[in-house]
Amino acid sequence: MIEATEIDVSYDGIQVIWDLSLSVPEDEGVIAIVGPNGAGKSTLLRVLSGLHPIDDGRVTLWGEDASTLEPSEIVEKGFVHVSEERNLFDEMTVRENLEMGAYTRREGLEGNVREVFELFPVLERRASQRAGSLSGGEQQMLAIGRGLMAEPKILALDEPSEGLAPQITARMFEKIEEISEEVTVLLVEQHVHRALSLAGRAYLLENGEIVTQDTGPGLLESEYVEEAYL
Amino acid sequence: MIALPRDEVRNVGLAAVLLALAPLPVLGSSYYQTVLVHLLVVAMFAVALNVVFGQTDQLFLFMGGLAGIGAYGTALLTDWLGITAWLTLPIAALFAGLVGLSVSWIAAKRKFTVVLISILTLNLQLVISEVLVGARDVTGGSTGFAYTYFSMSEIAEAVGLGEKLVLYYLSLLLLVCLLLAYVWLVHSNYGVAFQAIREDETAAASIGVDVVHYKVVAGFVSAFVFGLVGAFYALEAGYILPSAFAFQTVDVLVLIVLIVGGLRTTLGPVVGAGIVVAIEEILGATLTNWRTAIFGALLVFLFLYFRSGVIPAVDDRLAGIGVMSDERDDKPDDEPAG
Amino acid sequence: MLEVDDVTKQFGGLVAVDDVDFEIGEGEIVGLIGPNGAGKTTLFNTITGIFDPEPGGVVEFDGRNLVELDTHEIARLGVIRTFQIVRVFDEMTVLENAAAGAIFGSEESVSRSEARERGREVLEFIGLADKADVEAGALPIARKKQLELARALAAEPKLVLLDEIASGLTPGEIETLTDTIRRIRDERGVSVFWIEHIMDAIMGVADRIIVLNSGEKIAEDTPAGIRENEAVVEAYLGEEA
Amino acid sequence: SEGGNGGGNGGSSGPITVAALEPLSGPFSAWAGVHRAGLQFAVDEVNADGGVLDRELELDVTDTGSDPAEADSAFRRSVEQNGAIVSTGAVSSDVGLRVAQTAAELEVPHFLHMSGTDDVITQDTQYVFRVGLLPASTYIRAQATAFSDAGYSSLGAIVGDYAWGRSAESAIEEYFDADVNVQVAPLGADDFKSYIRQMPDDLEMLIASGHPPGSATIANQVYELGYTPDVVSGASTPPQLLSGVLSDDALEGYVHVHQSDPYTDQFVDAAEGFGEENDAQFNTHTAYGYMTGKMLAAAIEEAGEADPAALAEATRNIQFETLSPEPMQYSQYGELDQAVVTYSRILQEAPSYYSDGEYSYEELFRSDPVPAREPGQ
Amino acid sequence: MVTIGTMVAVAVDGIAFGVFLALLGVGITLVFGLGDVLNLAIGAFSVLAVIFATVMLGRGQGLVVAILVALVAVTALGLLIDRTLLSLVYRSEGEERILLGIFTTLGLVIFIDGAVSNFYPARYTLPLDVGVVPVGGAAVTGSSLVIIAVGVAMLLVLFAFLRRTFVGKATRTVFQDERGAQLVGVNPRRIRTLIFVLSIAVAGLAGIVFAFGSNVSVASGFQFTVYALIVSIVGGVRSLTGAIGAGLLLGIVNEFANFFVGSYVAMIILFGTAIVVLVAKPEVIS
Ligand SMILES: Nc1ncnc2c1ncn2[C@@H]1O[C@H](COP(=O)(O)OP(=O)(O)OP(=O)(O)O)[C@@H](O)[C@H]1O
Ligand SMILES: Nc1ncnc2c1ncn2[C@@H]1O[C@H](COP(=O)(O)OP(=O)(O)OP(=O)(O)O)[C@@H](O)[C@H]1O
Ligand SMILES: [Mg+2]
Ligand SMILES: [Mg+2]
Repeated sequence: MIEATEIDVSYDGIQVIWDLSLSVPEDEGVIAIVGPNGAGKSTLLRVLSGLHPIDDGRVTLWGEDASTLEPSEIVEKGFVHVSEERNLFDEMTVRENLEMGAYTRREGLEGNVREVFELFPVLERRASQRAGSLSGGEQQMLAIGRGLMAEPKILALDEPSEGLAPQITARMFEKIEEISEEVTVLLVEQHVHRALSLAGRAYLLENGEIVTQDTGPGLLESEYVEEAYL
Repeated sequence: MIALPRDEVRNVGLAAVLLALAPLPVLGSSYYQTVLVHLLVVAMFAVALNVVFGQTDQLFLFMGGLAGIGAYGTALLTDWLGITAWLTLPIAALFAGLVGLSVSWIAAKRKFTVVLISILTLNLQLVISEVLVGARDVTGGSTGFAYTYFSMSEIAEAVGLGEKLVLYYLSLLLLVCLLLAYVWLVHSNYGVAFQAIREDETAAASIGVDVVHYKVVAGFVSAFVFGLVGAFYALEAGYILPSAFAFQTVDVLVLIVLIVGGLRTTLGPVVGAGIVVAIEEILGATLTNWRTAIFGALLVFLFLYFRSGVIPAVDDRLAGIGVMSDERDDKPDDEPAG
Repeated sequence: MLEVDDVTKQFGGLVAVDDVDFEIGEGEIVGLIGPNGAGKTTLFNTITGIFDPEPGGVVEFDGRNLVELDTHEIARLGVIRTFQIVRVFDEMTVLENAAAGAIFGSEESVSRSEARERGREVLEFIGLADKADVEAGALPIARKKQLELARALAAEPKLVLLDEIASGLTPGEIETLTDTIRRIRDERGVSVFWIEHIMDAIMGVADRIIVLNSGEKIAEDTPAGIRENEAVVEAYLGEEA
Repeated sequence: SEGGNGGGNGGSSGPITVAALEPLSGPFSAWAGVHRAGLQFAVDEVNADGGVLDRELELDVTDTGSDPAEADSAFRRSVEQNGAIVSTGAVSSDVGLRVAQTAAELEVPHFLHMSGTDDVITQDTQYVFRVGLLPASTYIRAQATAFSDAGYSSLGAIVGDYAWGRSAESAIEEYFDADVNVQVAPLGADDFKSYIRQMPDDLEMLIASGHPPGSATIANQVYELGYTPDVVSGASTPPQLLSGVLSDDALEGYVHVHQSDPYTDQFVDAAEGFGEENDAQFNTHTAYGYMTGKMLAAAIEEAGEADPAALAEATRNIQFETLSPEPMQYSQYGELDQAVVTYSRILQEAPSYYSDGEYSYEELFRSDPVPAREPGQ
Repeated sequence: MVTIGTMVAVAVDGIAFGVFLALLGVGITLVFGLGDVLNLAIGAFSVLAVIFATVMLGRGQGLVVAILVALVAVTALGLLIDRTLLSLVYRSEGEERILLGIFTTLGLVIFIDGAVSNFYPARYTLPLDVGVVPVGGAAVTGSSLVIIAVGVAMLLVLFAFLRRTFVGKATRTVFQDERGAQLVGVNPRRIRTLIFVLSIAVAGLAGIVFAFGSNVSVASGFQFTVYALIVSIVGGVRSLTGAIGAGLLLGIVNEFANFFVGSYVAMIILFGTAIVVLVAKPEVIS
């Protein structure tokens, strides 16, 4: 359970998130966050995973104050963030990247690697290639795969479809739906239609503020979203 | 051609006037004159480093070696050719420049990182040092020889100043030229190219920046200046020794001066030289045994807390109270005035 | 104007681009699609001199052989690209980024103030003018991609190569972008060669689309033709298209 | 004259200042520490005896870091700002050479602590005087005598590839009758095994004094490699450094060379006083500082005025009884004349004059008084 | 007089010197190749270890105890530096951190040299007094054999740690993408500390084995750092096995060059090799 309460966030003194509250319980399926460019979606995920500090408000993870936690401890607790920059280990092979994804859960490693390979077969073919030399889409798959390796309780995906071919995108959304039965997926997506149709709960973020909140399909139907995005 | 930005030129002018006046209160003292000449020489080295390292991230750690090529080259050419050192100096400096050019060329072609180029040049430095010591028949080995190639005495007599003072004003003239050349360089399109290269070489190349060319130019110009100033450095000492051109003697000092003063600031080299030379002199006279230790501790402190250098730090303070000062020039000016 | 013949690029045993031929003419917008890892970015890299094609491959632009030229020389001939993983000059302002494109992008010498003029003009054109004085590093990724496009245009190219410039945009934003790309061609006479996975974006604008799969060109046709091409549907589009 | 520059005349009242340009940091800090202490002790003694010309002597100590440029500027500062009329302290050759120039320019004498390179003194030199170290050739000459006296026949030498080592090398050719296996090692070498392995198996004496920085390592390694020379001649290293760095075998054969004479009563007196005062052992190198202090006081007294040029002149004419075997005296160029070179083993026991001491000396041989070297151009 | 026996003896000395170089190279490579800080103070830590051991010997401790205590002491000092100075360095990122690392360790080494030479101005050695060991007709230096044994043991332990343990493997992640490491649950700060402290221990041991056969003064520190840099370059900066191979190669080359040509040539060969390697194949290195 992650909870952000009335948080303010800024970069170098320029505020980008205003008074935002959000809670992400376990077993919630998919929670989607949509919004235009620069709305602060990625920033919000960075805050939740401990990569960026808040100026005001409070973030708790499973009851514990996030400001006392290292990002690595947050991962240990079960919140895993697949960032939009991907942050792969360029000089390590695809397989090594996946193994490191399991840094906090060291058993069952082989089986999990298999699962990732099933989801993204191309990765298996590239298993011993340097991650840095993968194509853009392959890197994206690896980033998602690495996130899955940690067996998170809550998985935050930041624009996972970015750079993926249409077929793969479709497959990935299927996988998201599948894992959301066990894991809460906090999904930031520009494939608004796809994302919202999966989401039990969805937020529209604009200029650092939550403008609307509804069920995914509900939001999809709202005039507001229709006008702005579809 | 572009016009130089007025405030930069004004700052250089101001520094020049201050430095020109500096020897006057201490006219009789060869000590102060020696220290002042030393300061100028170090500042000139730092200007050169500011181009190659500051502007293009090529950390040359064979500054001592390049200076040595200039100084020894001038002396040896003068002996061999029997012509005046004023003619052999540019030849030797050119040679140093070509060495710098080759290093930059290889490094740029092979896409060396800053650390690789620093280690490459450090190794070259050690080779040059070994050669200066080992080739005793030519260089006089570790005990060197008296460096009396530029006789200042005629000029000194002509203008009625002491030889040291003549050397001082000559060095000052050269320093001012170098500073103005630096200002011109960073405010020309070279400056933009340098910044683009520093930030992302691939992106720079993709919009038409010839990365190798710009790095090589920076390497050549800096190495040339090191060679040129190297002769002044030897002249100031009056005696030439391999140890004077060693890594620990030149490179460490110049690097410290530039960082303390402020990388990529026009006057950083001068201010840094002033601070570091002053610290050295004061510590040497007062703290004796603990001089080196305290110098080291001070450096760590300066590096960590004034990591962008004194000039930018002071600048920020001054900006706070509305006083203009040397502008950090990695931001190209909008409209160059004047 | 751009002619690519028999171009192959291998990495060790992997053939990333496999014997590809095509042409791009004046004032054309050509799309390049294909599965992840098909070799699209590699093809861009080969055209722009980051990689050399295997011997025998020909890349010609306005009659000049690009294979022997360095990246910056190719850029100066008027072929400028953007990057899939953005590369803007983070510590320069948005305007300075654009101006840098103007300074180095052509053989003529451009003064700093002239370059800024042009920079402002392209920012206006792209719709980034309001961010002119922001440090580029602070832009969100999608905006950085736009900035890359502006920087490329400031160099007054004849051909721009765009690598997934629409990814990460909302549908509304994509619309604006496709519009911009059309204007690049119509108002500035620049040809466009465009990699994209977002079919809504590319299908509407491209005159012609080239499809790569495992390095090989498997189709080249109008957007409508491509949608119906079975091989493409099978390899790439899936039932989504 | 220009060179005096108004400084350096010491005024006519107040203390007389002596510039101590000591390499307190850097590779020669151990030399500087003891030299400075000896110098200070001498100055205190002189002042306790009523000073010089009824004025106190005062030290102006600077750390040169063994850097010639630092030494030069410190020298000038001391003379011009603080009115020093004389200086001392150079250890490394670089510093000696630079300081010699400054001395000539300022016309203020410098008493070298070490810096034994030939080139420090030329035929033009008027302001530089050796104290603790003679030119390399002088030592080799003394060793040649000892070698033939002992009737050895198998000899090796390792010299450093720099001025000092090379002049030792040519002196070896000049003064030794026997065939000497000479190896040239770089100055910075710290492993000499491959040079030693080229030595004859029956090595009786090994000259390591041609490679001062390496001499202790050479001694250690020659015994480690199973050689058993009777004597390994070392450089003029302060003895407090030797007892720690020599292995037990090497201590047996290693000989320490010195100009001061620790076997005289005068030395013992000074050492006792020093020990009480400083709670430290007075050694052959402390003695150089002490001798310098006493000698320059005498020379100033002799000159009758606190003037650098007069002091230099007086020094050239001095015959000064001090802790050296023969009185200190100089050639017109400042070379030590009639100096006696003594070679001693280091024993790991306290000397009579300092019960907390860690080492004492055992004389092995000493040379006849050696005439001053005739400087080159 | 060049017999096979002598050649063998020279070769063993060369390997011993090579092991010393390999340790230094590994010390640099650990922190730089896997990380961002080019530790210019590394040689100073080698020297400090020797001084600590000498002090312990002076207190009447046995050699082995003295060495262990020295290694613990120097490692503790490394930890202190890591928690203080390097913490400040790690506040910045990317290129700036690399440079700050270089400058801070440069200042640090000046400080250490200046401070330590006040108390320990001499040269120090830790003689083993093992003499020579006859090995099939060759008079092999005993200290060289000990150096080889001790050094190899240390390297084996290190490798086992880095290759066999998850934590060891995770060290690489931090240096490739710090944020990525955080995202998979690695605490970069802790890994950095671990690696730095390890590198200091290795460098300390390098100093100590060097002092078995030779002697060390504060001024040797710089020389050691240069050796370390050269070895790590020739070996390929990021590769530990490379550093070890390069160390051994250079050690042997150096010893034979010393024996046959002597003088500066050996040094120039050493630096020359580094330059050639740098110019010829930097892609291996960067
Ligand atoms: N490192 C940074 N430094 C300064 N400002 C930043 C930084 N990262 C983001 N910002 C600013 O913060 C705001 C929110 O950015 P964020 O990346 O969170 O948006 P987003 O909603 O994820 O957008 P996108 O859809 O483009 O990914 C933007 O205005 C952006 O310019
Ligand atoms: N430097 C390299 N070394 C080895 N393999 C490489 C290198 N660069 C690319 N590849 C491989 O070549 C193939 C083509 O890559 P490329 O980046 O061109 O794909 P792409 O079509 O752009 O894919 P995407 O849509 O995912 O960006 C990929 O399988 C990639 O892993
Ligand atoms: Mg985002
Ligand atoms: Mg791609």
